[in-house]
Amino acid sequence: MTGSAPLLEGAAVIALWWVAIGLAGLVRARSILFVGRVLFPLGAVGGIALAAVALSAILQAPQSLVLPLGLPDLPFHLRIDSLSAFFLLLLGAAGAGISVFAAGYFRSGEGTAPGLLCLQYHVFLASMAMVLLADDAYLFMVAWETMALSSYFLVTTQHRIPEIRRAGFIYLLVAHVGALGILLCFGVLHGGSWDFTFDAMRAAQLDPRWATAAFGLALFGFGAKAGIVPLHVWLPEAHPAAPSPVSALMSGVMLKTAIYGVLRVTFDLLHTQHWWWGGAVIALGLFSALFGVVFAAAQTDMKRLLAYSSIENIGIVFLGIGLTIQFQAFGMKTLAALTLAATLYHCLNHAFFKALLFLATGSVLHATRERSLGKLGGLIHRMPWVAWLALVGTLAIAGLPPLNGFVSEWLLLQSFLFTPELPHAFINMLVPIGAAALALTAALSAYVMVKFYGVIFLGRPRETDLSHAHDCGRLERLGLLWLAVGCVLLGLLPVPMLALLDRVNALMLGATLGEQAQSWWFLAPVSAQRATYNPAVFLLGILVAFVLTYWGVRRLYHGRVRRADPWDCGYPLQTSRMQDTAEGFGQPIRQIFEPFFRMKRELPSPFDLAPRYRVEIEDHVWHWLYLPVAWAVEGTSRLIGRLQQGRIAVYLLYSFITLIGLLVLVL
Amino acid sequence: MNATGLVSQLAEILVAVAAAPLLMGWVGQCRAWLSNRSGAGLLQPYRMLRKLFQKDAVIAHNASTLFRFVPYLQFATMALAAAIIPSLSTDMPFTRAADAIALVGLFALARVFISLAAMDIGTSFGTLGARREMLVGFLAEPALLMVFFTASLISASTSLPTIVDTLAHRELAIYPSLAFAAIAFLMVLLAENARIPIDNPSTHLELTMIHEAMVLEYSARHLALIEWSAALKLFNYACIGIALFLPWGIIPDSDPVGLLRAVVVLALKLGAFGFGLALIETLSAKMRIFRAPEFLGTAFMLAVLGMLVRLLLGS
Amino acid sequence: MQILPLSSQLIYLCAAVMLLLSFAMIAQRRVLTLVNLLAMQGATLCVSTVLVAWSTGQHHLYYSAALTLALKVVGLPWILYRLIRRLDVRWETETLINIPTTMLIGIVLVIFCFGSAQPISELASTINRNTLGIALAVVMLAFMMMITRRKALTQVVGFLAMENGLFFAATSATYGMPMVVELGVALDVLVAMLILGIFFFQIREQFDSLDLHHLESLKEE
Amino acid sequence: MELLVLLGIPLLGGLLLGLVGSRPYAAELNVAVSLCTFAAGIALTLRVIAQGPMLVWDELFFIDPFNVFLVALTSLVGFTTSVFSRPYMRIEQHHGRLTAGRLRLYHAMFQLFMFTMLLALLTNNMGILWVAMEAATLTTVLLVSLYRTPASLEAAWKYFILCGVGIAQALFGTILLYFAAEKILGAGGNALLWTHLYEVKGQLEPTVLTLAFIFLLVGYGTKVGLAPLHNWLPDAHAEGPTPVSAVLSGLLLNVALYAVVRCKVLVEGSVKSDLAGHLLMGFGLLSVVLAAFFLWRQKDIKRLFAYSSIEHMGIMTFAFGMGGPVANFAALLHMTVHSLTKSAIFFAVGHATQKAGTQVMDDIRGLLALSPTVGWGLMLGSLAILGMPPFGVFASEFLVLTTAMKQQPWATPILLLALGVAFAAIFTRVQQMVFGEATLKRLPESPALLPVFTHLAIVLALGLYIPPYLAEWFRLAARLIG
Repeated sequence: MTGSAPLLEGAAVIALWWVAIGLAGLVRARSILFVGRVLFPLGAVGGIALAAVALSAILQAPQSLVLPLGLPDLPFHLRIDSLSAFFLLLLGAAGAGISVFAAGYFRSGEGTAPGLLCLQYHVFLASMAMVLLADDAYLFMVAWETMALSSYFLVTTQHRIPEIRRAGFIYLLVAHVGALGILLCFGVLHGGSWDFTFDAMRAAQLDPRWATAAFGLALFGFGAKAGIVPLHVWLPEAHPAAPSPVSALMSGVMLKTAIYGVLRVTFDLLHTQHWWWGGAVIALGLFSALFGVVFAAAQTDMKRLLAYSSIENIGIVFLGIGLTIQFQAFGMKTLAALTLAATLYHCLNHAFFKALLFLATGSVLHATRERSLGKLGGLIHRMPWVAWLALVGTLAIAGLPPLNGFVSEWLLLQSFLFTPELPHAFINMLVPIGAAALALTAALSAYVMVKFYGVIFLGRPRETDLSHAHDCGRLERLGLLWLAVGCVLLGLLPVPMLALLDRVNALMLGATLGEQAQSWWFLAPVSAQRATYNPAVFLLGILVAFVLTYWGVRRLYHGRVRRADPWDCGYPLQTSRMQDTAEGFGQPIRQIFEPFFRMKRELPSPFDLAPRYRVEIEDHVWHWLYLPVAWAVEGTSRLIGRLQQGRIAVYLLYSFITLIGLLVLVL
Repeated sequence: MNATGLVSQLAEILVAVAAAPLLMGWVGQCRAWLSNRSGAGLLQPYRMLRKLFQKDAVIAHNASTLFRFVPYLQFATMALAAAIIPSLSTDMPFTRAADAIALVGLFALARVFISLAAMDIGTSFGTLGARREMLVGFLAEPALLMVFFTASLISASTSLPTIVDTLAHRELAIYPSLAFAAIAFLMVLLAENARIPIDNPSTHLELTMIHEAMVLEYSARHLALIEWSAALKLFNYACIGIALFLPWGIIPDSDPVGLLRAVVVLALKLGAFGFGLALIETLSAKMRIFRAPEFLGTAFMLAVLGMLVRLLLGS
Repeated sequence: MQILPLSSQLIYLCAAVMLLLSFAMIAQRRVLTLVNLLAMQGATLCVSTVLVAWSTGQHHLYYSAALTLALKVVGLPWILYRLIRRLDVRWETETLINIPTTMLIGIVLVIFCFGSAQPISELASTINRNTLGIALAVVMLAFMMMITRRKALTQVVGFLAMENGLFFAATSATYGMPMVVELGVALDVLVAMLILGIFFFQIREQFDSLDLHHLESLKEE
Repeated sequence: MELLVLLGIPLLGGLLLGLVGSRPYAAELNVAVSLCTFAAGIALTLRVIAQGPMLVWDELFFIDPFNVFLVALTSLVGFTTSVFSRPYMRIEQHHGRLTAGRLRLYHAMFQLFMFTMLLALLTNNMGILWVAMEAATLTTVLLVSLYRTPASLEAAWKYFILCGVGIAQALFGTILLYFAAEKILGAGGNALLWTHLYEVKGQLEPTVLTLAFIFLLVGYGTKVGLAPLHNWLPDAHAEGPTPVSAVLSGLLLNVALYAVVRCKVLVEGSVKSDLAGHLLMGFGLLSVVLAAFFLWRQKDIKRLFAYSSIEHMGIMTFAFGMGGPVANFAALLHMTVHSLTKSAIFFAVGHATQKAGTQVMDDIRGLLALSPTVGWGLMLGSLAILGMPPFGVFASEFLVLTTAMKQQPWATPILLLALGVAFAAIFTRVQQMVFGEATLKRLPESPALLPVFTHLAIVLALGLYIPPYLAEWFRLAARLIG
């Protein structure tokens, strides 16, 4: 090892620590007690340690190492700088909560043996850490694919179910194809210098066409992992298939490694950004965001719903990235800094609330063995912990103040308000529309989340056997609590967070938000004149008003309450099945956004004895893009298969013709 | 934040809280007159509130805590909104904590909570109402945001006092963009406050009602708070409209005399507004619920158009 | 052009004979005759080898010639005769391409081979320059024969004819390969022949015929 | 000296097993012989590493880093295969698919095959090389037809005829080579010695060498399994006993490719154009693409992996065709990891098929549930062969792709397409075999999975860390190939 890089070594050691824990899992692979109560908590400790290391690393200068491993001419290079440190922070903080939850979550007898699961899980964590630490193409690719592989095995934990196998296959296939794209991207980036270290790539001078090619490939490769439309198809398959902690990890953290990759390539490895890259990314982001949220509104499976909402949030993040590129391309550095800060902030927020919600669904799943919204309901009475903690996540993801989701959207909207200053015709006209779409997305996600929360936790249980659903265990509560608190704190303390993010800005864009960011406890990204926001005071205001109202009402009048049956409109035979279902709740959206969907409806006729209503939502992209490709391959292979038709004379003819052909060639 | 600022701040809230039912009453009265009825009088809302407060609350068996604290939250959020919107003076310390976007967020918060509360009981009505409310909301909210953006593009700020200062005191210019915004805002206002043509506050017809369907399970003090906060919401929206589109008369500082004058001005504006609202409600018919998206979509488009006009003409 | 020495004229004669024989083999459908032709070709090869040895005084070629005699004139034909008798395959069934066409293709092939061997012959220092083209032609014709025939046995005959062509190329064009190689090659051919012999019986007992169309089950479809 | 031992052991072992190969201890004997061969191979390797290239027995044998590394690889895979075949063949016998006599044939031929492989690698004489290759064909033909089923006979016949014809072309090429060489080196033994040819390659006649190379390429290319000359390969792999498939894929193809590369070196030296390189690249790409699409249609598990071998041979050929230190390095690395991984896969497949009693993939389900070791062996092996990091195959493919990106940008999309298709084709099948509900039965003998996991471990290690001396060694070899 060269040089002294304590933090970097620390991070690497934690990665090793995770691997070690995983291997330890194999020792007593069947003992759920050992794995769950000992190893996973240890993994959580590792996560917290990693977060601490990363936190201090953000504030320090980049450190780098060279390991004596890897290819002969290309040993493993490690590097930790503000960007990677920020994502490591994300990984550590969110990962810790998820690990704690997982400690209580995994039961034995669910597919893979606990020990093996533990190995895969921790290798997954470690590989994500290595992706963030890698400083050369080879290590990056190795870590990247290891990440895909371990997560694939985690997704297929219950591989006896065919759908899950299919989901896993699609996931790994898309991941692999994406990885090939990334590989090509690096192949372009090193620009002739036979050196695949990121340093060399930073040094390499690419002419615009190659730079664009590299950017496009990166967008393709990382987009496939991030689940940007139209490369998103694996996401709604894989997330429901995986065990909930894994879904949480994938959606909350793994998708962010793709974001990391895009940022790394765009702002670090490439020197110049072209404004129209930004335009393309914004378009992609907008489309993904709307697409995701609209589909989420139409889902009836709670984990699919969350998966689509992940697509939406990734879309928002890409929106931010695109905007950053544009500002950067036009040299409006401060605004670029603002936007990048908003983007990163949203990454962090999404990691927390999405993980929280996925874990909550996990608890619900364990308590009720039911994933389809249509059969849940009223769980707030049975499992108050999960319900109330999930409420925090719901509000956060719906982008409501004073929680964290609102802060990043607020910042993003603020930066959108500057787009009219872009020095390019059209752009400064078109981009503001993005603000409108963003607002629409945010509002829709509120709709989706009300549906999600209301149908699962509120109302009356739609199935009788929900009545003996139980609340989650102590460790699970701890995990949920950790993430919920994270959501609240991130919402209430944006100013220090922004100070951290400014370090990343300085590194990536060579610009900072300047004084206002750290001004004082009012969040005023640009100038106090322009806009200020202080969630803490805001929350205080609400609380004070709330308390005053409550106190006033109780003081002046009384608190008498009588319980009775709800009003039944004079129709006494109402059952809980008559509540509005998830389909019903999504119906208006389905109607408005008809063209988005590929719907199959089964409407009952008045004469049916057992009338049933079914609606299947499918995805045009799948039918317009993926199936044709599959058919093309199938057809080609059928054609080529004819070549080999068993007759030896024909085979001899092949070699004969080959020979003649070659002779002709050289004559 | 200085003491005077605090004064105007408190004045705002108190005026809003106190006068909101009055506005309701006034609108009702106007509607009565316009339909040749002799109305119930301006103070009717107050009477109703008092009566409701004195009753015993009746709550469904499976109502959760959420259901019970939502009315208070509603009231709190609306009161807080009143504290953000400059209706009398622009010298408001609290607005530093929350700008226009936060205001929209605040309304969204209220909406989400009342919808959740509506779903809590698990009658088909509650969920139906919640769904419709969210449907209205997800289109109205961005439209409102766009209206704010149009204004804040003019004043290069999202903090409401600054906007009002710019529009009211700095220069006197005609903003065509604001015209679009104004129409959009009016439509949003109608939708958000459950007025005709989107919703009819004075009906309990299952197929059409939105707001009423949600609060069906509430009674007594809870219902009172809901009603009151609904009134507050209308008041707030009216104030937003006033602040954005005819901000003259809102004072920059907070000396008591000025405040009094501002109160008078506000009262006049609100009176006009109330009459206009009643007029619209009388003249237009309630539209089918499925037409609501089109209505609001139009509003959204208008708002965006306003922003574009702003960008195009720079005015 | 000057008169070639007698030896090379004779060698050319042998070459011509070999080519003729391969055409004859293509035309021939009677298996027994095929084997005879093969043997005759081997004999011609042997003769030409001796001639080359004599004209150039390459003594190791005599061994090579002896080897050829033993293997190609006596050994393999004998094995084939026995096989034919044991398996009694007397007639080749209809070839894939009818014989006249095959002949025509063969002629085209010969021209092509000469053409492609031309540049080499240009710079051949040996007294018998153009034999390489003929050798190539023989190889190619044998190749084509293997393609067109349907019986396993005739295919093998084609294979051996190809070997003949190779040997001819080796001896006439280059005065023979190093001895060790020649031995190795000869050994391989012999072993191959034996293994084939075993194969024939196995194929017979499996499909009770040596017809190749039984051997078309392994394929992609 | 090691040389003598190295060549002697398998030869004698073959003869010995030819006598006693049917005895109960024959399998152990087979393992022992292979172990000795392996040891000798290692000794020779160390010697060469220490002392550099050496010529022995009036230049009849020539050992340089290039072939000695293949020698080491060959003897290693040979050894592990013998270890694997011990229980495998027992089970086959137990199932009554083999008689004692056949077992004897198998053991004898296995050793002789090893002998021919080593001979082909070590010899300095292009003629002997040819002889050895032919002999290898003959031995393996007998191995392929071991079961005497119609299918196996057909496969063996096709294998024999196609490779026989092909190899005949190679002989013609060799003759042409000699023809060209004897003008400079004079008639007699020297003119076929690779070392001498290498020295004078600059003076060899280009036109002749071009022709010669074409015949050699078609000839040895047939054995490498380059499309469209590959048709024998899937049949032979599918119908022969699994150990034979393992050595065919793991060794024979490598050695054939080795021959091609040796020839390419000479031709490149003489012909100033990079024709040879382009031909190799063309064949390589064609093989990769065709194989990838063939993979899509497979029902038989061994055919599947046979085609995957074709694909990987294509990749290596392409890399050798590109030439240059990096590409050659990558190709050599790929040779190593491919033969290790592929043989490992075939070991796992062997046990899987024995458990399932069929090679039809649709009838193989839930290996993981029945025998985790076999299941994971197959799964990991397939992932490795599909170029999933951190396995070594990825390392070489990484180098190949990036080099191609630099030197032949037009080729990369094709390669990527093929790789993607191959990935989808193989993985979807492997997944459904490994996962799901078990449909299989237990076996009398416990499978020998040590070889599988040793190979995979080595491959994994190579993906993460290539020891300096190995790297140095590869570099030397790569430089030799130029």
